Amino acid sequence: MNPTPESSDSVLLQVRDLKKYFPVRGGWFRGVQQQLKAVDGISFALHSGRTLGLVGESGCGKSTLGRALLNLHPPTAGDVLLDGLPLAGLSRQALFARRRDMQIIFQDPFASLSPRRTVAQIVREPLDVHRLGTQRERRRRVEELLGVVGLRSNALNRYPHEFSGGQRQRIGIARALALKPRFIVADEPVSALDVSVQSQVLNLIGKLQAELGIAFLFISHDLAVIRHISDEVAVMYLGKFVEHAPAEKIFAAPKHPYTKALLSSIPVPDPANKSPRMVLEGDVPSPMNPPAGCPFHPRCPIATERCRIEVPALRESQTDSEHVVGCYLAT
Amino acid sequence: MSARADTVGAHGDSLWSKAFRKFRHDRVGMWSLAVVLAYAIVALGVVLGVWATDWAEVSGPKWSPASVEYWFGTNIIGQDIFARSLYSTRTAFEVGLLVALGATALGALLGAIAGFFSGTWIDELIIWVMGVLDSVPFILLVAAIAYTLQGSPWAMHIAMISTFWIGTARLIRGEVIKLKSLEYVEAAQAIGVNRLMIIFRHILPNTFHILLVQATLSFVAAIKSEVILSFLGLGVKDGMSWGLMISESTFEVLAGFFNNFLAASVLMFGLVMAFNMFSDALQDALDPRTVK
Amino acid sequence: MEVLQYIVRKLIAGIPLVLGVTLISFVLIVYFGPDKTYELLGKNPTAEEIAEIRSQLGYDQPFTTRYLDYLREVIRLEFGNSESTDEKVSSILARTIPTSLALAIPGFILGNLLGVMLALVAAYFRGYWIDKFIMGFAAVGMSISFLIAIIGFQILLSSSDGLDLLPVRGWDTSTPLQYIRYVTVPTLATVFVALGYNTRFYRAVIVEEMTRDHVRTARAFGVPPAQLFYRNILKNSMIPIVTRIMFSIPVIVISGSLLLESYFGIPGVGKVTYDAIVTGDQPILKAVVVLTAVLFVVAQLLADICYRIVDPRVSLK
Amino acid sequence: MAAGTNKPLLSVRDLVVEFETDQGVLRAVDGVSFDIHAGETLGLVGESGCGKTVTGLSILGLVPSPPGRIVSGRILLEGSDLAGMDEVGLRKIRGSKVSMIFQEPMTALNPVFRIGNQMRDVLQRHQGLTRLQAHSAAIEILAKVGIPEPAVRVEDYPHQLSGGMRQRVMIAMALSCGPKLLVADEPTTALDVTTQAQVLEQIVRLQQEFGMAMLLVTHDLGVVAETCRHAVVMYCGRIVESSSIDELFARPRHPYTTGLLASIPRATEERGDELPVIPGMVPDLLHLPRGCAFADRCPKAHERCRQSVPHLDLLQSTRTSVACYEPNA
Repeated sequence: MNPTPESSDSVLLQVRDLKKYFPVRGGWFRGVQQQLKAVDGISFALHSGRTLGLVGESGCGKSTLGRALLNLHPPTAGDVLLDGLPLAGLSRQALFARRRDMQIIFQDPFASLSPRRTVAQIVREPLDVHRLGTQRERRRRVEELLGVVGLRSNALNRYPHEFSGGQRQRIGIARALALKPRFIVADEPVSALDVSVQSQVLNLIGKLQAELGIAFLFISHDLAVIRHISDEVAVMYLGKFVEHAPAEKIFAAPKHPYTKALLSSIPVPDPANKSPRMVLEGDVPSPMNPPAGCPFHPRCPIATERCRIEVPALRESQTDSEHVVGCYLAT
Repeated sequence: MSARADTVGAHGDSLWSKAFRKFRHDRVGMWSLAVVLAYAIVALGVVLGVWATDWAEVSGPKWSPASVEYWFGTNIIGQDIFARSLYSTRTAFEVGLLVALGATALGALLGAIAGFFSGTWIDELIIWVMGVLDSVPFILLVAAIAYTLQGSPWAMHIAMISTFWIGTARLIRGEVIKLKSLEYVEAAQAIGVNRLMIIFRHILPNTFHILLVQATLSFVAAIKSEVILSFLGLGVKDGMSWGLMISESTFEVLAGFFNNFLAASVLMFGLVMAFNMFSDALQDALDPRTVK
Repeated sequence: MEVLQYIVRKLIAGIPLVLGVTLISFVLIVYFGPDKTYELLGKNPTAEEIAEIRSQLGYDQPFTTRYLDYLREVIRLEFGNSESTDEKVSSILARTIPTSLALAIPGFILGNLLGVMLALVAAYFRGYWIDKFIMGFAAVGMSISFLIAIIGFQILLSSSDGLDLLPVRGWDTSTPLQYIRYVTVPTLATVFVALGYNTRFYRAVIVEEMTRDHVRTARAFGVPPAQLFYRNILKNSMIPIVTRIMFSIPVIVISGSLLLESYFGIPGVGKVTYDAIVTGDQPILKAVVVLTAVLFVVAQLLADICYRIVDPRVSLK
Repeated sequence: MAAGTNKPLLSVRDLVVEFETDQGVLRAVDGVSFDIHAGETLGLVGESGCGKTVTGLSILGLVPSPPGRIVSGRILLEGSDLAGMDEVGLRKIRGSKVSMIFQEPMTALNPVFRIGNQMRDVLQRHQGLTRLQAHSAAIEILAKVGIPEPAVRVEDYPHQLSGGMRQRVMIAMALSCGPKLLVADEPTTALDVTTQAQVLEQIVRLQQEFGMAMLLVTHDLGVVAETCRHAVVMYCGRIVESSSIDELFARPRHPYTTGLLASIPRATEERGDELPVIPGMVPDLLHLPRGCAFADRCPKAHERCRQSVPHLDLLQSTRTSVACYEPNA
């Protein structure tokens, strides 16, 4: 059921049937509430030091999933186990201690750093909050961290607005690394950056993973970026995984029709490439009001009667046990 | 942005110092600040007893015109209008500062709490209190508080604070709701910073620019309200104020004596106008959209 | 039908507000308010007489009982008679509200209309001298106290030191001409002061709207300036404008007129309220406070309905 | 530039656009020149802040002013200079001869009017149609851009449509008066991948059907590769390279273009270890270096590059122009 070949003892993060619903209130004095099912029953396991690339279009719930894993949005149901220990039901202190193991990097390099604090204060804060080391050790650690992410130490007493987007992203990464986490959620960390800067930050993340053995959940809407950075890839549509497989397999032989469409939709920076394109009809339905049956069926070119009624469960592909797909018609 | 970080010195350029530099280049802002400071010195002199100590003495003839001895003339019972104007400056600063500080502090606190707990009963409660206080006519509230405090001279201040905080609280509430969904607050949560620290270290400091401007606006509003309340007999109880001078003058102007009216209204206009312009310049200098 | 349902729901939602206002007014005006015992007693009352009067007035009851009694009166709209004139409070209000409206409406309309117009001009020429001139004028208006404006216009138009054209004080609506003679000075003072704040507010709203993407789109399709201002800018700034106008209604009916009416001796609600404050006339104060709260709820309702009219994105749900 | 001896439809010459800022005058576009022939698509590529959007806005006189203004240069549309034209003249051209579509479909339409109303307005103004004629013309063009049930949708307000649908409405509006040139500023950047594919395909199809020219402003080299025949690369307000698409991707001549192409991760490639990068970052437009703006990041830069700005010259025996003293072979 899991697309990773290693034995299960190196499993760092185990997610079981995770759900995150947001109540949508009608207004004052109106008890009738609708549920927005942002994350609707997701299971996977992530091994130490590996990167799971998570792709999907806007509103598919990929950012919510990342935040639910870290308990920033407490999950509605399901389990998240870190080292086999569940995060749900932990006391405040216990959860606080577990935060050292898991951190997050954000998309917006402008919103992710407090504008009135210096770089040193920002990067130091995790050390201060968790009371790690003496004052001197903390200061040394901050300098070391800036070096790791490729910033000069004269950045210490500067403010975020004095840096470019790419540099700010590095500061955010340094803050996430301060506690030596073993798992990092990277939520679209390069989407707001220009192409030439994007590659610098991608290389930095790749380097950190190789050298520090951190496991990543790398969220992006950009398939090319995902392919570059990921060991395995999960495709999300309306709160559910529709396909999950090792990266090379999903790119070489996608099985779900949505993955196929997604892959063929990317504009390729190569004028010689004239492969035919599979263009989907219509738009992603609103997660407030998802279609019955397979969530993808209204846009699916091969949907059958059964797809309109039943929700397909994720299952191993007939040809490959590492390749999981949620479609009746996939082989 | 961009390469600038490599060209400046080792010490960073905070948003405050940027705003300060920008303000210094604002001519109108600097002039209005100078005027406000001049008024403040006058007020301080009164407090320290340097001048206007004889504001209550009956020393001259009735309605004497401006002269070397009585710069602004005298009032109906022969008191020196100039001394009374100076003394009123002190009253204006006392009312303005107290109300501005009280209303801004209360507005910041309740606004931040409401915003941080938006969507919960705490927020609903604070919104309800704001709505209720907004719906009670201001002058009635002053009168009612005056009754309740049995004619205390602070009734006016308390009444002003208890209504002026609402505007600030609404603004801060909105700003906090915006800020708390920003990623740097989520980053603090991910680190494990507790809620109180998040409010006071990460959210409130980023609303200071709003609070500063709101404080100047409350100051002006307090001075202007004092005039009307004093005229209606609900304001300054003992001492002297521009409002009391103007209400004294309402009979005089119909008799053709304008000294009291002109002295109080021109002095008050000068301070309020300078403060309004100072407030504008401050807002420009602190605007996060222009300070990048 | 949907609209009706909406109105009912909104009015129900306004109940907590009215309750809160009654609570505050009860606490401040009645519970901690002036003690009427000795006014009603002769000289040298005995302890029994005092106790009897106090129990007649309900002063010996616990807080909640007294508040609930107060609330019952409010719900039944039984405000009783004025303590100073013994006239029924409802008939006092019925007599004085039209006067207050006649006094306030011209200034209210002119202040907002001129405010929007000046703001449009200033926003269109933003950065040029005409903008600076208008905004300078607004800053002056904002810096002058209402009372000073009133006295200033009175000196200018009504005194022998000025033009001496209009009556000094008082009120007469027997003929349109008389009405205009009496309403002019208060209106000028109101407009002068309100214009400062209104122009600034409306200009900020309009400038904000001018920077929106859809304005650029309209320009990219050759929309001429007049149409751009009407269709893209004014129509889209209606929500803040409507909010400001609607929520100033309760204020101008009661508080705004208080100073004008007591200064000029105009027999409106403001004057009645002021006299009630001075004499501690509780039935009138009670009625005025509740009336204002109800007006706020109604203003909120009207504003919401207006939002629906000016902006299709707002739904009445 | 392009084949044929006929005169270009649009010819931009030495365009300079400046913005007044608190810290001084910022030159956003510095001496940009290019031609577009009838029916041709030109890609204008570059990273944020390179001046590509400002160039696009200049064509229709839409540079926000103040603080911006066109300092010099000519924008010749069929011989008449748009840069020197007054508002009244420009208004006749906007939306009729030249149309523009923008990046943000969510905010680009007026939220308080029905889309039919907004489309009719354009048709009535430029084509002199009656209300009724304009209404049916609007429905017709909505059908053409692939909006299902156009007769129903025409009565919708913008907020009732999805992002992709709104962008189609924008395209429909832009095409409604049969423009000769469409300026498309990042038309698909704000859309999801699958929607982007739909809209892009639609634009290309309609462009051929209407026979109009297009200036496609984008940061996405993939989009350029799939839609344009010719592209211009901008860096810090200047054009650094102008070339046919095939040439540009096969043999980029400017070191910046080379670096840019190398640094894009590609979905068609295996998982790579390190992407080639362009070191450093884009310089501040307020403090540009004296010579070539790219010199500090360029592996081939030498003294001359830091002293003077290289001109955009046509390379011998090619149709590629490049602004570099050391172009790649």
